[in-house]
Amino acid sequence: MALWSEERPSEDFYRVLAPDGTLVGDPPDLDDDELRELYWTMKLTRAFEDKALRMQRSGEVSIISRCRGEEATPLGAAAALSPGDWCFPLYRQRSGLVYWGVPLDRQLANLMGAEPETIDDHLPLDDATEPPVNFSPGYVPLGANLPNTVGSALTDKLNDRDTVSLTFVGDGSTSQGDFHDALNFAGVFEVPAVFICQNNQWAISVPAHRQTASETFAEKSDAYGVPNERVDGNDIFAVYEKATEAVERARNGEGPTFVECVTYRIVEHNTADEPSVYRDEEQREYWLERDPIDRYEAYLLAEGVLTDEDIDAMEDEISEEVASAVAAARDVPESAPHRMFDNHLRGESWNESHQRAELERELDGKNPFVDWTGEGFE
Amino acid sequence: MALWSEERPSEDFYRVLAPDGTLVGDPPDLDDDELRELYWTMKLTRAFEDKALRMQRSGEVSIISRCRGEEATPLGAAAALSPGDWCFPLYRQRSGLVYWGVPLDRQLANLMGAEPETIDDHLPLDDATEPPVNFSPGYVPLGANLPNTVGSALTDKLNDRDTVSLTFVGDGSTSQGDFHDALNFAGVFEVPAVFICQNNQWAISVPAHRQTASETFAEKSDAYGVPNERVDGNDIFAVYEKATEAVERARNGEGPTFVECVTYRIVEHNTADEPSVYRDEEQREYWLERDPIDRYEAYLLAEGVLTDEDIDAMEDEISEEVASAVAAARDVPESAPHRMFDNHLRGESWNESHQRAELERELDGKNPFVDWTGEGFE
Amino acid sequence: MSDAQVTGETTERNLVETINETLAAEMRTDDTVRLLGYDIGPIGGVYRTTEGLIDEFGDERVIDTPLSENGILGTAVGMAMRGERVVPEIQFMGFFYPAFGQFMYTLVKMRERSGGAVDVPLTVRMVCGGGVKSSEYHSESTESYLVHTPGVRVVYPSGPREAKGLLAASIRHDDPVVFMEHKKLYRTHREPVPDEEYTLPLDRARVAREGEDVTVVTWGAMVREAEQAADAVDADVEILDLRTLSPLDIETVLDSVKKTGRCVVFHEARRTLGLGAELTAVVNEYAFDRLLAPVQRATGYDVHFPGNQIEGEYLPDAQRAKYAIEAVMGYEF
Amino acid sequence: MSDAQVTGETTERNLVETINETLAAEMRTDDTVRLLGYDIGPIGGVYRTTEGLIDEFGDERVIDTPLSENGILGTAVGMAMRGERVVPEIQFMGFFYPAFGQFMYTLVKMRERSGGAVDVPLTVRMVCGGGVKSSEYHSESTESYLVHTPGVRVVYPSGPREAKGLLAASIRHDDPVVFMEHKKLYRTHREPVPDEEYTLPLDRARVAREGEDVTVVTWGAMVREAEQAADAVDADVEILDLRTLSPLDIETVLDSVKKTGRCVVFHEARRTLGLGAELTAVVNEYAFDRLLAPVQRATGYDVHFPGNQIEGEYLPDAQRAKYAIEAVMGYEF
Ligand SMILES: Cc1ncc(C[n+]2csc(CCOP(=O)(O)OP(=O)(O)O)c2C)c(N)n1
Ligand SMILES: Cc1ncc(C[n+]2csc(CCOP(=O)(O)OP(=O)(O)O)c2C)c(N)n1
Ligand SMILES: [Mg+2]
Ligand SMILES: [Mg+2]
Repeated sequence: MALWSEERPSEDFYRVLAPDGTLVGDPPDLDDDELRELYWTMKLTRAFEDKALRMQRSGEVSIISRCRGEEATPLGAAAALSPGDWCFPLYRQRSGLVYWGVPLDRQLANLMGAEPETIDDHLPLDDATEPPVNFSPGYVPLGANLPNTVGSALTDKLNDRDTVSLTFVGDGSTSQGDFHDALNFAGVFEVPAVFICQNNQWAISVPAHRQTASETFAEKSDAYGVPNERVDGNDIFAVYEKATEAVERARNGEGPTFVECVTYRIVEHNTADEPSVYRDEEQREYWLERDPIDRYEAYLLAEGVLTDEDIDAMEDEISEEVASAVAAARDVPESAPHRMFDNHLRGESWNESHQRAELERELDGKNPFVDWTGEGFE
Repeated sequence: MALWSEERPSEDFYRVLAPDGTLVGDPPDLDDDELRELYWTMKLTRAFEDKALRMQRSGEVSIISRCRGEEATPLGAAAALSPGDWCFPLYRQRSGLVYWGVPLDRQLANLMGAEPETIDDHLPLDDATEPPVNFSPGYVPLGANLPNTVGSALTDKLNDRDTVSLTFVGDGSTSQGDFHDALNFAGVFEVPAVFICQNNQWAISVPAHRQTASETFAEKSDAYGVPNERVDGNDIFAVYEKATEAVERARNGEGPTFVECVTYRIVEHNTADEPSVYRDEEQREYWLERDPIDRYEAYLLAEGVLTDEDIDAMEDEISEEVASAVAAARDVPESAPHRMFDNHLRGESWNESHQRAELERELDGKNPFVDWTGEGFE
Repeated sequence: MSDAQVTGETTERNLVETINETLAAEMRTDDTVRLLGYDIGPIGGVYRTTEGLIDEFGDERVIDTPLSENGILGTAVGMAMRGERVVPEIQFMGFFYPAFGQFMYTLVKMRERSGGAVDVPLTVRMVCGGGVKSSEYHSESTESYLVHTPGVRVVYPSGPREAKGLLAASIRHDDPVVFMEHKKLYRTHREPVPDEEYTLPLDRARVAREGEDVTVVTWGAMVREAEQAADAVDADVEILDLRTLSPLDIETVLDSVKKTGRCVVFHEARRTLGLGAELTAVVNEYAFDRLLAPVQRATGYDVHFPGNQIEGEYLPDAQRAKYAIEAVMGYEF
Repeated sequence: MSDAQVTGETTERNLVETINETLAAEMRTDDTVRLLGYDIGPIGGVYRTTEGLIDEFGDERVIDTPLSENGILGTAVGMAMRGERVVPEIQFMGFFYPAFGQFMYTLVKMRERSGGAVDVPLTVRMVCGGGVKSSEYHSESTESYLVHTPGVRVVYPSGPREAKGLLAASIRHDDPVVFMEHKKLYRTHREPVPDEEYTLPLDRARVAREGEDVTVVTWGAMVREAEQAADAVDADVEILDLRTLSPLDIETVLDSVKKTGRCVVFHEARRTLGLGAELTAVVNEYAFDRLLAPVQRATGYDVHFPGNQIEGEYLPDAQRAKYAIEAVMGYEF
């Protein structure tokens, strides 16, 4: 059976924390609480996604893509933002969402296939739960988020606001035309945007060396006059630092930055995928040794920011937090069928109200095709 | 009234023939006949397009985009090809078509709005008139030619043929997603393709510095691992030489090349355009001094390859050739309306034959809407 | 104005002038209105619809972009998500297709997939239609691709007077709108346009002419052709100018057809899955027993838009409308 | 085979196996058949339709590409222009839209604008359809965008047996074809598929069941739902499996409706400008005086494909078809 060969990307990139947790550069200026929060966020994200995976296996969740082993990239990037900024995530950036408090129960209800209106009804956001950073809905069509992010950033620039817009792109998605449009517009209009390339080296079954003949993803942004950085994406400090610099540049009116974060998709693309079919799973070993949580934990333990007891306590808290999110999400009732009509156009057109009535009749066991005059059903 | 500022591109590019016609590098290895043919082609192209412009003014041609002042770029590029190669032109590469003998009368009939089937009927290609290089139909939707060229080149590669596919892209059209797709696929599959960027610095009214923040267009191909060159696009020798190198690389299995040719659109975008509305037409002076024909003529005269008498004689011949093309194109009858149905799908569907019959009835002054049974009109 | 109720002064205007002045007026009253597109700045649009606007509003309100339709729509959606009332321009409908990704994924879908949390209050101006001896790509009428798509209003004025009220309403509306401008209408026709500002509803057809015998449903440049046909035919024709193609004003269509018992749909687009198909289906479904004849479709043919020598034979006109009207008038069971 | 005439051995097959084996068979007999797409090589397709093909034919025949639908179609068209019978895959119809530029400008138009000089003999495999609890983008049926477009055949098998003959015919045909594969059919249904090779016509509907009272026009995954409805309803139902959506086999549709006098169109796509609109219009135009009831459309609703909790209520099924059949059977003037 054919397997893809892998080409290991150059590790000639910005790194602060070596895979064994020792410092090879200057750590960012974060206090112990902040350091612990980053750790907590990665652990919580992993626990949450593992739970969602199990719920998928048991049929409660239809599909999930985990960011396991990649948690440092979206987290370090999102943590560089400030309240009021904008973030445009895809589906593999959960640690970033978790950091800013996008409620886990709402996330899980979404994974369970609930309509957004149903989630809003049963798990409404309020002043306490509304995340301080603005998150767009997650994007599934690859690349579509990128030009929207540019538009968001351009809006702030034109209105003389110092808000920053940050978004993500997978290695595979750099091949989309939207990537080209977004980077090009960003360069021309010098918008306050930050693009994080989460290069996990696989797009489902297609390896990065089949996506592009360029040596790195980072250098792609040269083509648009957009400066770039390339960092160890499994090193929370490296990601955080370069993302922070990029965010600051944007906030200071110095335009966009593109940051390639080199990581690895150590797990399945999503729960419908089985990677051993197309790649040599022994490669995982190499990357498991570079796990972002492990190395960070080693560092925090060595520095005395955390103790083993702290970790045990955290794990208990995390279990509880996940369990309560699961309980809350399970409490969300199945979405009502008529939700499918919601939030298309304002007002109710003839067509919409007629089709709503048809659906209602059908659900009532009545024939929906007997309005012969267009005047409605009696 | 707002006018665009212009940013003159760096002239730090490959040049052989200075604007005054003196050599600043090594001329290509071409004999006198070949040198004269290049000259002839540029002159003929210019005369032909000027005639078409006049025919547009008098209503015979609906619209034309001239390559005046840019003739050296498509010509130098196309001349680098060999019989059997493939060329995918747009609408501003006429000198390349003229070089390979794409018949002027057919080109003009096309500008006069004739359907391709009508042209084939009345000015058929035969063994004598079929150009030795394969030309695709000209592309109007910007960028669409680029991925098709990659597919063409990939086909040759997969079939172990040493055919080369060459295409063009305007400065403006590099902003299309198709550009990204094509360069990316070309790099990944290392196809035998040559991309000529005809950077005439304007896309209708939009200047090149509004298309991209990269310093040059050439460097864009780095993002795809595709090597590039940047040349004086008004210097027939420079274009020819770098295009020839690129074609040879492709033919030798060394993959694609991207060549930026820096030129200037000294005239209107097309006959519906008036550039003085949006740009300072005094800039033209600078570029008129860099005209590709003038400098080449100066060189040929100085080298004794041409005399003034030769030029006079050529101009007479050119007038005649244009006149006879005009006459032949005018002899092509108006296209028959039913041509609009030709060459969609093979066979004739119910719908197509019914609509053909409707049109025929309408043209006969009969009501086309009285077939109430679908069994046809009696 | 709810249709013919605007009073006061009027000025003769063509469509280009009307679009230009309406854009200017909206930009004066609302700072979040920004125009985005290529060739809209110093050149003032290839049809001069944005002429002078960059002088008045500057290049942060009238923004020339790189040459990418998808980039324009994608950026515009991002701006709209942040509350700007962006008015992106698609220079020709035939060049809209590279932007179909952004159109489908964000423009028409953002509000629905965000459960109503994120609005996209933009208005895409799209130049369409044939009959001016342009090239095939510059002449298309492919509104079906838009109308089959939920989540976007499709507005199509038949002349300057309608355009003024519909464009103002579109820009002020919080739903995304595609606003179609038929290039043949740009300069060929002048009519009195009320000077005062007004909006028109974005979901109501206009009864352009009342009649008892047959309903002609049409829009855009075909409305005036329908009027000529109505003048020339021996029948009392009711003409509906749809104005908004999505959502359809089915009520007005059904009311009219139930009254007349006969219907012709008359449009420039290709026939197969042109909007005539939907209108025929709706009439069939809800007014079947009132129909005295089959609905007929006088349309373009199912071909790629032809070269300019024969576009006249492709395009529907008053004569083709007249044939269809005569056909349904002459039909006997 | 012209329909039911293939004899000889058969083997039970599902749709995935049939597609896989038919691709392999065509690749064995014609070296110019190459597959292009992402996730078609070592992984063998996300639905395993290309499983094993890279092992047999190598990576110059089964070509994994960068992740761009527009790049795939654009490259495939260039290959087809040079005579290769390329079979590009679009992993999900909901991700086809970024490729709409290449689709419109080159795939469907190259032959026409070259006056017949340049052919594009490719077959785009497009995975479509809902009902497997996937996400909204993975469940769309938007064939209307294809069918409104001239210059391309749209083929849509209802099961393995049809798929084998239609796919072979599509690949061998010199017109560009979009070949739609409904993912719900991939594994849910097995049926005997003839072992010998055969092709089916690319412009003829199949009479899936004969009946006298009412014609149900349908295709794809809805054919089997229609059969269940026919079994459950108190009427003699004729079922037409369209098989090719463009060009439409209007003759077969009209013959059937003229015989039965009643018609239901039954499809998964949204209603407005779904193919039901066109079929209703055609029946109205050419069989009006034979109709005993209005044509009814049992379809999806005019919304974006909903989340998977409620897709079951969106999607038409045997019950919805049955209602429509009962409605037209019960109609009285
Ligand atoms: C336009 C589009 N095409 C195809 C898909 C199907 N798809 C979903 S994820 C994926 C791979 C994405 O790879 P990459 O960009 O590297 O992101 P990753 O999943 O590795 O984070 C594909 C092909 C899609 N969602 N959108
Ligand atoms: C997809 C697409 N969008 C828009 C147009 C309209 N258009 C025709 S030429 C042109 C400018 C092209 O500029 P450039 O690529 O620099 O080529 P040039 O005309 O300067 O040779 C535009 C916008 C088109 N033909 N295709
Ligand atoms: Mg990836
Ligand atoms: Mg240009």
